[in-house]
Amino acid sequence: MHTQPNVLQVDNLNIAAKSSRGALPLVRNVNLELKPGKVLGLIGESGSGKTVTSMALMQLLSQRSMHVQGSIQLHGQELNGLPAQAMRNIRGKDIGFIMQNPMNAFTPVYTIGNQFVETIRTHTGLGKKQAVELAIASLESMNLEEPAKLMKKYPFQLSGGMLQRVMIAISMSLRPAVVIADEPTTALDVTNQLQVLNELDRLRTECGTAILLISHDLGVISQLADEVAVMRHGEIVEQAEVCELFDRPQHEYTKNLLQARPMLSGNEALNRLVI
Amino acid sequence: MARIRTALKGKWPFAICSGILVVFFLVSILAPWIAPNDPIQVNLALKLMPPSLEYPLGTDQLGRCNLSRLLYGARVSLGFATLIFVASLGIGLVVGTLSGYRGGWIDALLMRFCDGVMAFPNLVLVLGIVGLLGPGLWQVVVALMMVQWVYYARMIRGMVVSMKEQNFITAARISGSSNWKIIRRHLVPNVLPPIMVMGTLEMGWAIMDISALSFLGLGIQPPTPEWGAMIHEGTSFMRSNPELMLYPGLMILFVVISFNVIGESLSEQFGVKRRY
Amino acid sequence: MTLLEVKDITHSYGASRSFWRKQDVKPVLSGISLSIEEGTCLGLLGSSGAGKSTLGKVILGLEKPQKGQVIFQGQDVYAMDAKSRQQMRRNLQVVFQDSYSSVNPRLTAEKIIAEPLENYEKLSAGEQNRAIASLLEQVGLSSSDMKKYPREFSGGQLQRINIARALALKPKMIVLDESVSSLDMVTQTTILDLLQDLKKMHGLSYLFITHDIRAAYSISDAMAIMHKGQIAEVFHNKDEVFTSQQPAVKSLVDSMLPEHPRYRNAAAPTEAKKLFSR
Amino acid sequence: MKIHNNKKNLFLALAACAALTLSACSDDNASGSADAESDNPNAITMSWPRDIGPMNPHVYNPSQLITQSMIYEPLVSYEEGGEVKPHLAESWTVSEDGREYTFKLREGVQFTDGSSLTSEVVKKNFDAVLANKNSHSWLGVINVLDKIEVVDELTFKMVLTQAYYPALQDLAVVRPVRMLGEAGFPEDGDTSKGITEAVGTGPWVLDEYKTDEYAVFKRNPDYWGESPELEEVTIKIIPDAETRVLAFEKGELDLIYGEGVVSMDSFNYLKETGEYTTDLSDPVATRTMLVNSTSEKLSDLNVRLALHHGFNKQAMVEGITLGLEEKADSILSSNFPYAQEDIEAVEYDVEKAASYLDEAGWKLESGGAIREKDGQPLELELIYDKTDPIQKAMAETLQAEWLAIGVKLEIAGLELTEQIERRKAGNFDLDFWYNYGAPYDPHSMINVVAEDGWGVAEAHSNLPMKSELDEQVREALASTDETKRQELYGSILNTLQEQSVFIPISYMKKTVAYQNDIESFEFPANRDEHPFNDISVSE
Amino acid sequence: MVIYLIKRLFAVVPIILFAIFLMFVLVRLSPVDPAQAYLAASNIHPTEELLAEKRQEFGLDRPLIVQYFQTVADIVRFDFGNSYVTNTPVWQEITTRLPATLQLALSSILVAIIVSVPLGFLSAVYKNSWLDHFSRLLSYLGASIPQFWLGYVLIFFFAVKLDLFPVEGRGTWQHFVLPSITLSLALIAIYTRLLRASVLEELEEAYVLYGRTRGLKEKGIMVKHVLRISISPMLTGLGMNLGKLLTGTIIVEQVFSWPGFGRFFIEAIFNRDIPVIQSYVVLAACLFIVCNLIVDVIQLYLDPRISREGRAQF
Repeated sequence: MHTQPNVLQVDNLNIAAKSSRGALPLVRNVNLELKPGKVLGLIGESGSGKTVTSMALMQLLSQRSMHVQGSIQLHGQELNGLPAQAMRNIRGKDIGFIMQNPMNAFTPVYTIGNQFVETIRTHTGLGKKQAVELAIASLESMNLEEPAKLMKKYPFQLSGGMLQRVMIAISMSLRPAVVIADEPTTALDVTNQLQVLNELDRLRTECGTAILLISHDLGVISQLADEVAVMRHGEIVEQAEVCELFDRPQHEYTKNLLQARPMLSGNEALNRLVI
Repeated sequence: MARIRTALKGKWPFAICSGILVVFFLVSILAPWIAPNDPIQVNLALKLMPPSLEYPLGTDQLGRCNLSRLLYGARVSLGFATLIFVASLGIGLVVGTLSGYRGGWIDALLMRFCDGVMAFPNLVLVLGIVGLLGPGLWQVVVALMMVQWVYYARMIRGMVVSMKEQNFITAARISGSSNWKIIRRHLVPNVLPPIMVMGTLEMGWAIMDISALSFLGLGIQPPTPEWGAMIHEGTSFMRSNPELMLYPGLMILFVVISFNVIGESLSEQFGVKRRY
Repeated sequence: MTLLEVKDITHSYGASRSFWRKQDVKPVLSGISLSIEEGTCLGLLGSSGAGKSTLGKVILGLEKPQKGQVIFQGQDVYAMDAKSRQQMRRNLQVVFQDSYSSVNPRLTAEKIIAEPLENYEKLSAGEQNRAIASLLEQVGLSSSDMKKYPREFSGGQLQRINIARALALKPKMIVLDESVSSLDMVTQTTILDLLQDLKKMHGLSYLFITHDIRAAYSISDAMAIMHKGQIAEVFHNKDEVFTSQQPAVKSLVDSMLPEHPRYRNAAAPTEAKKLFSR
Repeated sequence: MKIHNNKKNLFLALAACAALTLSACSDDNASGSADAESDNPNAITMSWPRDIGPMNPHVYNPSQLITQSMIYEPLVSYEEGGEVKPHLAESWTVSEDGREYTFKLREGVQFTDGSSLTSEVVKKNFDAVLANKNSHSWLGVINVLDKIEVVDELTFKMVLTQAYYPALQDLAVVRPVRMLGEAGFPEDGDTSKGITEAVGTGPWVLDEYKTDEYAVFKRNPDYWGESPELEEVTIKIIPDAETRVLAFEKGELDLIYGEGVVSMDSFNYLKETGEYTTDLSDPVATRTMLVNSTSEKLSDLNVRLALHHGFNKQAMVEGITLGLEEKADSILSSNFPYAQEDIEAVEYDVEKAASYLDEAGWKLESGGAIREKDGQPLELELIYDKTDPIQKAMAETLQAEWLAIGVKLEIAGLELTEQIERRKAGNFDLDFWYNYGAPYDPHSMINVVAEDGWGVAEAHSNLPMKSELDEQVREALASTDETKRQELYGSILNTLQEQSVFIPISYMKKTVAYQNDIESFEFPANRDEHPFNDISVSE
Repeated sequence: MVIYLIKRLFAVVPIILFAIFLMFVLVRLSPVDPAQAYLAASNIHPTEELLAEKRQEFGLDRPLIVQYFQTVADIVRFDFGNSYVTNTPVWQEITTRLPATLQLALSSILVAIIVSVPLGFLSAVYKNSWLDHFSRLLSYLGASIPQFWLGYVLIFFFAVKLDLFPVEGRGTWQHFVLPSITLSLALIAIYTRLLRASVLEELEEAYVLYGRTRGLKEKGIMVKHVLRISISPMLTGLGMNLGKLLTGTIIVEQVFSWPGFGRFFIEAIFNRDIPVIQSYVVLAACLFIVCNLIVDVIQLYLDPRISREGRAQF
């Protein structure tokens, strides 16, 4: 169907904040490629420009305060500078987004079902009933129990892990080509993290969705990413296949990062034992 | 101070309004020295004179110097608003801190009392108090104070309770600090700035309230010049000498706007949410 | 020698006196017993809501448990008079998770560290100054940082100041309540290293409260796993954590993220799902 | 969680509530407004500061004199110059000892419900008043009234306990001795708790009334006397003086009438525009300063005289009242009976004032502004009604004027009730005081000079000739001899003037302003009567 | 939700009891002797016997605690005593005058809401636009212009000079215009500012961003999501500002000759008409509580979180 193997291609992305003292560069010369069904991990410490990049991909940076230059192509369609209306149709439908803090991401005064259906009906011509059915099916596929009941709940009645899976279900329901997951596990309890990552994994295997996984946690990256880009001070300092990167880091910063992770004393046997 | 300086950056309304307020405060302190005439000196021969060198803003219906009355009026308005603010903040601080820090039955008792007072729309209670104690400026001041402190106490208590849960208070306890030291060193300095910001906004209202009560004849006693009372007296001259109504009106407008603008910018700066 | 002993602690919140509904009294801690030897670190692990932090508070003498005893240096923390408790505080300090909320934003680093010194050691201005400078150096900051305010420090630096404050009175034990959890990886590691060094240098004991098995593993001598207000299992040999069949421990271990893509965790542990689903 | 099901209903319910409240409002509004632009060309609209009250002829607040006088009529009426003329009573005779008055009622007088005025009804009215004697003790005739005897259907006898010459004048007042019809009395005949119906014999009938908004009066078609030209009078309740003027300017009002109903400045403004007619009445009463002779500093006649001489009355009255009041030299203006021509005015003379004070021992230290005696400063307190702008302005002026002669005046604005309380308790140095005006004066004024309980006699009690004065007053009130009375009044008024225990300030006048289509406006002789009977409107 | 409401309703009882208690204490603290005040207000010359008689009639000779319970019992039966001035039951005076006051208050609130909701909302959404500057200017002015001043100026220009509206009184809808404007300007200032602030705050919330990433229409996000949540603090303000509104009505009633209860109240203050003062304040407290209860109910509808967390502290 697609002649181009890359679902999302980012070339030479430059982002600068407008300020009274001129443009303040936040992100410089970023190139990224997302292939169908693959996960690209974007790692870096806070403030390195990961989130700004993701916002630029969604075209959600305010033009009044930000300069975005470069090319962002989805299936060959240029997104940068696309009219607001057209971009809105792409958001949610072709590019899904999973936010960092599920507890705040939902509008607190509407039920899950309301927000789910609202999203579906914005992008499809489905009637209310069909939309509800689709939403329930979607929740079910996320291994969420009693989806019909869940639909009637308010966000504050659910745990972070549940909400995060609801969010994945919403993204998944419209079968997007790309999902951007911005620190999807950071706000979650340890015991929920793996589960959420596994749901994301299913999303890409079952729907062939390409995932941009943004995280500062090497554990998350090593669990899910196929390829990793390391970001620092707004630049990508290194990009490689995941095992390659972990085994043979090239950049000094990557090496530091890898050394810093708490290891089970480098105990190979223990590591194997764990899994 | 540093914060105030950064707050000032690029905010000319804030700067102008602070300037206005500084001028008004100076005027109210220096009124006896800078006022050209005695504000209560009646001279019927000179009634309703146009501006002249001796009377820069002319004279009122009793031949008193308008400018001098306006300057002294600043004294009353700002002075009493400040007094109300300081006194009610003081009471509120003691009660709020005690209540929030000690908790238990003291807290319950004090807060139920506050709830009770807050069950009245505050200005109505002021009117009730004035009505029963008898009209008069001091009654108004006492009534406004009695009603205001409750809000400060309530707010301070809320802040103390939430701050008490913060780690730095726990850390101070673990560091062996006494309760008194914790209150003095950690709680009060952190509680006060946002409350002061609220206070700036309240000052504006207090000035409006005092003048409204004076208009209703419940506040100031003549011949003390007060802006609200001056407006009231000036209404009879609406057509022939509109300035008698205009000048004090503008004074109130300037001062209250200044308080509001400053309060607003400061509360943005400090992230203080307005009560209402 | 046993420095701290916790005996059969039971505690609950929400003993609501509400007139309208009798709230279920939810036990936060039930029947907890633990002990920490002098000069060792006990890692206290558990998922959120397991009751770790409450236990920390109970141990610190901040929250009187409804049942049980906390015995520190042979004395019952909740049975001593105000004076002895004041003395006990010298030897039992704390470092919290959020470094920013742990310091008064209106005080300089110097004043923050000086607080315990003022309360216990009547030092001259010069001596106090020197003591603070040396503490700052011990935690890897310089004495030029004394006059700075909290907002001028990064989270990691501020956590060092918190550690310096905890160290100021040369305590026997420090409770580290998720002290490194909110820091980024690189900083986390350096702080953990610093804590290891200090422990050796001063013969300190730690109660290291965390949800991160790796971090606990790297610093602890022994580990205890908490689950729903109870101690699931205590490991004196920390390697045994990974082979334990205790369901709560197992689920915690099973949900670990790999440290290298080679060790990818294949499936969500069903045990964990059962245990933690609400 | 039933939020989902209930919330729509809840919102609907709230909306319904709001709608109901609003529609209730608009229903209310539909029922007509009273505007000056009434369809009836022979109607006028006037304003009054307060609600007209329950229209009970026998009680005071909150009933308003002006509207009580429209509905209820007296036995005798008070006319220009103090003359008492027949009204409901056609004629009367007084017994030799002055204790029995026999009245003959006018024939054919009907109440608005069709019943006739008879001696029985008159007696019923008097009995109702006497049942609450306490409330009416201020009125001299009530204190001496023994009983009413019905002689025949139209003749009755009023018996007094002692001779009291102003009895007829007192019967002319608006309340409480005006006649309510039989139908208005409650079952027990005691009207103090309210009447059942406002039935009078007057030229006006209350047609429509809305508390605090307006009252519409229609001409009484069956009036026994000369019918008014006007067909309808609307009285709008407007408490604020400035709003009143604005409404008049706009044409919503045809007439502003009364005492102190507009500020002096606004009155002058209206006068100067030339678009309206304005007028002033003869003096209705005297604005006076009551000097408390029992106060230590004021017990000295020299100090009182110094104060009297020490301010420019003319300038003050003209300045503050803009000439709407007239400088007063005597406590009784010349349009009242027994007013004396030969009262000597106390002129403005600062030097004289200073020398009086020196004589009294109040000396000015060099460099000081306030006189002192035995180390005590000459400080006095003037109390005034804080709601009265004229009292306030005068107080402020006096403060400045007397400072020039070395007297420090503290002024204290009080509520009226507090002012009266302090006056009665003698707890003041100086106080504003007014006499009562027609038809109460001059007898009411001299009565309070002698009679305790009003604060005036008490304030005068330190006068050396106080007992003599009291005796003269008693004699004057009981005297049936006209020339004797004239003499006594002269002596009393002269003593008061010489002793300066009253400092007359100004003669107060009623003001009126009306649109130019109103013709033939005349001030009523009785201070409290309404002016509507004579008004006519040009086409 | 029903439980929450019942709970709130019951919580009102002790507050009202306390309110009555407070007024009771104030009356006893007042330097004025009610008997004296009564006679003065009725124009009756006070003698010692009369005073004693009145004191007995008012029950002032009984023990304080008995007097208090008597007061509570009376008020519960809507018996507020008789006005000293008019000698009619205060309750009757209230029922004849309060509707006018409530109409005025209600119409002002309506005007305020109709103006301030769009104004506050749009000025937050288009922050720093000319509309925003205008609304901020308006809110500063509105909060700083004395109502009595504004009232006269409006009458002078719009009623007398331009002849657009009547000067005073009540009757037609035109009568509502000037008083409502006078009264609502301050409210508009407060609400516009409150709404603007809370909308700005909400715009920073993650759910706005999440809505956008889902491709929802901007208008939908703003109105359906942001406005609904932001309106809640404004409603709190609405409840809290009832006091300002009531004092405002007193002034406006005075200036525009509006036949309401506030005017009567001010007269009562000057006449020391204690039963009227007392009942006005207690009644205002009840009104205030009821309004806040209504606000709570609306908020409960707007924000289901509240029934769980209890009422948010202001």
